[in-house]
Amino acid sequence: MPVITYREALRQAIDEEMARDDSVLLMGEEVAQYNGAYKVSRGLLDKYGDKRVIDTPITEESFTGIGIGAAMAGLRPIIEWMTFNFSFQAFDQIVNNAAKMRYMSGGQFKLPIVFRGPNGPAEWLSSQHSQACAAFYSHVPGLKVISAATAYDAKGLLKSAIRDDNPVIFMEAEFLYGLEGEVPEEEYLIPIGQADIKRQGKDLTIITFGKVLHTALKAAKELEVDGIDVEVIDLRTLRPLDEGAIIKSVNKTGRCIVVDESWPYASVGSYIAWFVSNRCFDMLDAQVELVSSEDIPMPYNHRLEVAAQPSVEKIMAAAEKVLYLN
Amino acid sequence: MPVITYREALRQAIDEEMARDDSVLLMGEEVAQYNGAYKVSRGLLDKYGDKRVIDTPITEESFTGIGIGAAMAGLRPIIEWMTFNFSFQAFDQIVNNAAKMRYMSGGQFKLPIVFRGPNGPAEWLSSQHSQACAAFYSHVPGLKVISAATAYDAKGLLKSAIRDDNPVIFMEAEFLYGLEGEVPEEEYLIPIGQADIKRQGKDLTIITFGKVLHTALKAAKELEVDGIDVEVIDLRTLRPLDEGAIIKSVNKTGRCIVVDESWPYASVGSYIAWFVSNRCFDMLDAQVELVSSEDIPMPYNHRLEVAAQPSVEKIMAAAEKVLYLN
Amino acid sequence: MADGIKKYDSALLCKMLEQMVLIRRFEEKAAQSYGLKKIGGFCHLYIGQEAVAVGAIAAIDLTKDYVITAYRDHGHALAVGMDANVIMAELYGRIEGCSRGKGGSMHLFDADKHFYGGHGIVGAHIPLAAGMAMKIKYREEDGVVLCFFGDGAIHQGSFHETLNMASVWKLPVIYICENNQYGMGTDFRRVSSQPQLYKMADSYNMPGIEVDGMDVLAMYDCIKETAEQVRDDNVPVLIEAKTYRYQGHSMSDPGTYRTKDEVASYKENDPIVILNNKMAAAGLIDDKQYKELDDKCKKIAADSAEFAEKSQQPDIKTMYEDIFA
Amino acid sequence: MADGIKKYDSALLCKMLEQMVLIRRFEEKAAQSYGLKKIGGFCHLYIGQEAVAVGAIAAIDLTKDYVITAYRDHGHALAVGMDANVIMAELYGRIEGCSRGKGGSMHLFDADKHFYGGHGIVGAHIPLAAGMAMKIKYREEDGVVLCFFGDGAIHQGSFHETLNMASVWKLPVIYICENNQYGMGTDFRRVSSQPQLYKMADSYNMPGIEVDGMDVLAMYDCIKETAEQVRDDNVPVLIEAKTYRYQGHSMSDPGTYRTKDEVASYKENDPIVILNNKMAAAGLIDDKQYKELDDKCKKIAADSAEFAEKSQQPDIKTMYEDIFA
Ligand SMILES: Cc1ncc(C[n+]2csc(CCOP(=O)(O)OP(=O)(O)O)c2C)c(N)n1
Ligand SMILES: Cc1ncc(C[n+]2csc(CCOP(=O)(O)OP(=O)(O)O)c2C)c(N)n1
Ligand SMILES: [Mg+2]
Ligand SMILES: [Mg+2]
Repeated sequence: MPVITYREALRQAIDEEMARDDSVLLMGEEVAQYNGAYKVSRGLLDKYGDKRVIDTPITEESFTGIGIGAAMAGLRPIIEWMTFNFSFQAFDQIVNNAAKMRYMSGGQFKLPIVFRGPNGPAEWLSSQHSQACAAFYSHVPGLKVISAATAYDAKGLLKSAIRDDNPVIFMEAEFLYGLEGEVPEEEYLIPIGQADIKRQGKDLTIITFGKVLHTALKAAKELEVDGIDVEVIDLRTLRPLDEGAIIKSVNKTGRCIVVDESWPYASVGSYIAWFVSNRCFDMLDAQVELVSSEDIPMPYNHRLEVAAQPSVEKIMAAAEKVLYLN
Repeated sequence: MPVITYREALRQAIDEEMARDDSVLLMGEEVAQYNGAYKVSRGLLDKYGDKRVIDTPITEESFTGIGIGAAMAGLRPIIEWMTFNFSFQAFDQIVNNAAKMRYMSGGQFKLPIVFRGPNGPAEWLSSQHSQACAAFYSHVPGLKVISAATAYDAKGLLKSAIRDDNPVIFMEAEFLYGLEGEVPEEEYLIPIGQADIKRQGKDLTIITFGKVLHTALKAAKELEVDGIDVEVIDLRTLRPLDEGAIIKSVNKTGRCIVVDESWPYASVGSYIAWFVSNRCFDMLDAQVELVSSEDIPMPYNHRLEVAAQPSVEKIMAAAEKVLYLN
Repeated sequence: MADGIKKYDSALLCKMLEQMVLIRRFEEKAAQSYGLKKIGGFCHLYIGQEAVAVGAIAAIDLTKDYVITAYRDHGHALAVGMDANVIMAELYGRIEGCSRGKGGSMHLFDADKHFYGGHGIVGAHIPLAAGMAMKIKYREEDGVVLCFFGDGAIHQGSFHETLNMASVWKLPVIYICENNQYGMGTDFRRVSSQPQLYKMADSYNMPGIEVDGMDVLAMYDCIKETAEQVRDDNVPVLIEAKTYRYQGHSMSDPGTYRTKDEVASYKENDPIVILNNKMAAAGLIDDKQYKELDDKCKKIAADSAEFAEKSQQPDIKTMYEDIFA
Repeated sequence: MADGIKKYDSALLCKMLEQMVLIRRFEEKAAQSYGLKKIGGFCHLYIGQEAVAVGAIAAIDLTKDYVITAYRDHGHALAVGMDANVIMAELYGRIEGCSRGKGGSMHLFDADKHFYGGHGIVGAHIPLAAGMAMKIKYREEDGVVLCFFGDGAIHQGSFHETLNMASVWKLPVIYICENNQYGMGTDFRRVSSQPQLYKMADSYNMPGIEVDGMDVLAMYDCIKETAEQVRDDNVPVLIEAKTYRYQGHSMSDPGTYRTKDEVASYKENDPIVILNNKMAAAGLIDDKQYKELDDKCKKIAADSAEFAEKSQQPDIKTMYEDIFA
């Protein structure tokens, strides 16, 4: 199988869907002539022209809203936010318009639109530019929310998101763009709403999503050295949640850690930690632990920003707790 | 003790603080000449003039930002959002500016500002006008978040919020404005960050906040008939959370229900339900249940919108579960 | 007076007159039902402003054109030809309402009739209109979008952001600011640095036009001409329609921030009376015919309330429907 | 040329020249340190635009006036008189940085010097400036606020919303759009329906002024005069300063969207060279003196890097500090 980057996987997904369906278009800051701030859209302007690959002014609120209107009218826009930090300027459009239009019209409209871009901290960017936004959007009924952690998942899920008739929040990460992985040549789709077991195990379930999946996998390897067999579930879709996959795994292992790079309070991670605590109450051998980012704005200093995020060490410490290792 | 409405309690709090400190001002849509869309600011324009009680255009993003700039420069603005539904237009200002300014300047600025208004569903308003916003703001470090459920708490907490040197989100509710309660004549403050036990009990802890406190109290009364002695904790402050009060109560009762009128996923309620599950793991006799609004946009039809929200029946059903009553 | 009117097709004139009367009678009925607590929540009446929606919408072709507006939307919904019954049923929150009882007064929609709502957040539908226009241009269709919004909404950031993009991208959209002079209790002059709202078009290199929104023929002419221009040149236009609402902002607003004299003086300039007088002067209608037309509209309004009353409450389980396609 | 310059105090001229040179040398050093990975993340250089911040800030009085800008803020920070050491230490993320290593390049602040940042979200500091001006007016002080922002930021809703309020409320704030002609890789003409940005002031009944942002004296004069007017009349003003950045948008941008010729042609119009030539023609500076000044600035820049290098990394526990007052 060809090995390509996560970035290239996204590009292929957009390219293939644009080729397949002429109602698909891409819109955002610097997506066209500049080939994307993170080069995800490289070559697409040349291939599809400026009618379908559109540079916008720096006006997240309204180009997001324009996308929503276009979707109501039958196009299938992909809206790139240069980063999710800037999506807050479009928050009202997402929460009040995209998420509710179908509902409040009694089902008259489809909203086939994808909002995508890098989410979560990168490096040396300080607090306004380093935020993990999963909680804000996952909280809202009417949205679907995806967080892809590998090139394979990125391509298959983005294609499904583009074909979906509902608003989909699609979270990438700056640090994932360069990550390589196997991606088949032939076309494939990954259904929205299905978690993936990235590692099988029987002693402990780690539930996670997005960039920190890779941190969790590293921790699982280290725990293996100690003879602990960890199952790692990559949620991939945060809304709708694959409840069955979660319950099945924890009922098997009896122990659970949730890893979420967001702030802890009112987060996806804490919801899942409660969900597990509730549904697997009789099967749990220990409390469910949550490994999140520290509950602070992100500092600029690199040591501090690393210390503020989930790490292998923090996951190990949580594992010690749920396995009663000290 | 005089009995006054929640609305009047808020008005007194603002009035007293404006009288006490000339850096306090009130700003928002219709707060001045119209006396407030919900009449919270009645009479304040007459008393303090249009320099301190300021009608704004319908531009939530920027009048919120103007308040933040004024706070950085030393004033103490109270920003009224006509409802919290409209605060989404100011989301970036709150999350990226108010919550982070002190941090990213290394502590150079104080941000003494209060953002207040009615939160959560009222009646017959459909989905864009009926949202409980606690989760969105509670998720964010750098903010304090308050939800007052009684006239007494509203006055004491709003006064503390106005005196606080940090950005405070202060959530009221349309249905609470008319609620009456005892409020002392002499001045008092309620410290931010302290939960209040609204009802003592030993069999079951219900943790809640805001308008649905009253639903919880009703449910507690009904459960009393069945011989179940319920403790009801009103969080009052959602951030910072009074962890001690929660743990103490659940360690005593061994059973817990969280009632939150927000959507369930990635909510304050689900965080607290996890927090209890985690910290009281060994003391819990049953899983922690969460009673939330349904995970749907709010419909307009009144029967449906009532059915979408927490109710005495839903709390009773949850109580049956955690008490193993069937 | 009688002269100018001759250039219009008399069926068109009758249609516009009837639509205006229907809007008024419909809303009077809705207000009654609101008083009886059959309708709840916000309910924003359009009475006084009828000429704006009716004249503008009569000038376009809804097989290819589109309409979108804010929460004060009963008038637009009737002007695009939605059935009074399904509108009233929606106000009652019933399952036969156009939005299945999920939207209510502020959220009327008819996708087939190209009526795209009915929106509750001030200014937030302004970008949607540009998106609809983008689809027209993308598909190389001949349509235009009419986007109605208030004098209060014009200060919203979305107005500025969107009009710039609409102009740069040459989108076929006509922005119609219904300047009824108040945003809730606020006289627009208190919150607008620019008293002539249409002049804001200059910032976007876009034509800005002022029109008398109490005169349905002026509205019709203005949009007719503008729409042609927009179809030909694919350039957006901003229109300020000067108008007035007779009632409070919503049913719960007593409207005491306006003097009785002010309201009375505008009522003298009533859009229905103006058109009726002109038509009467030209011999196109007489008192009896007007009475018939009015009775017809009253009956439609009364029937719609009856229809709504009889329509079922939505089943509880419907609240879980219509979230995802 | 020599004539016009005589009206200026020579100390002022020297100060402005030195500040411009310092900004340039400081940023060259920062770019070097960035190359060495001592600095990370975004780092937006101001080189080419020095005259804007220096001329404007020289024209105000920071004991009563205020300055705020976006993320391209090194120039403004130096122009308000912040110590190069604490700025460079901030870029290095060290504890002696002005923001204790929490803000970095984009978030320089000095509350005492009335420098209110250093903001990362395009357009989002525009309302903050009006809030600061509101405080001045509220306290009946004599100050003005200078708010700098880019040609990309002018399309943001916050611009429209805020300028309207600033005008209605007569707030003493001067909005300075630094039109360096690009927002990242986007030529402003591609995204602006109005090519003359200062004309957008009309929408707010506000004076709009265009000024040559490559000429520090033009900037100085413009702000001097405008600030006086603002102090007297308490009315906001919009200024468009035409300028150019020599480097890419940030350190990671190769800037290939501009031709070499274009960049070269602007460099011929270099703000430092212009002022130096004028001063030399008037006998206010000679080559040797300029060399001394330049060497001094180079040394300050070099010293600042050394200072930053020696400054401590913040202790991990400091990350929990500075959240609440
Ligand atoms: C963003 C937002 N802020 C506030 C409101 C509350 N609100 C509803 S209508 C209205 C006044 C709007 O005035 P205008 O735009 O002139 O329209 P009109 O009601 O006169 O038709 C306000 C403030 C809202 N719906 N949305
Ligand atoms: C709301 C928002 N959207 C996008 C960005 C990413 N971004 C940072 S700078 C920039 C370009 C700004 O251009 P301009 O305003 O002209 O300022 P300049 O960089 O030229 O000084 C963009 C798009 C951002 N920081 N904030
Ligand atoms: Mg109005
Ligand atoms: Mg620029």
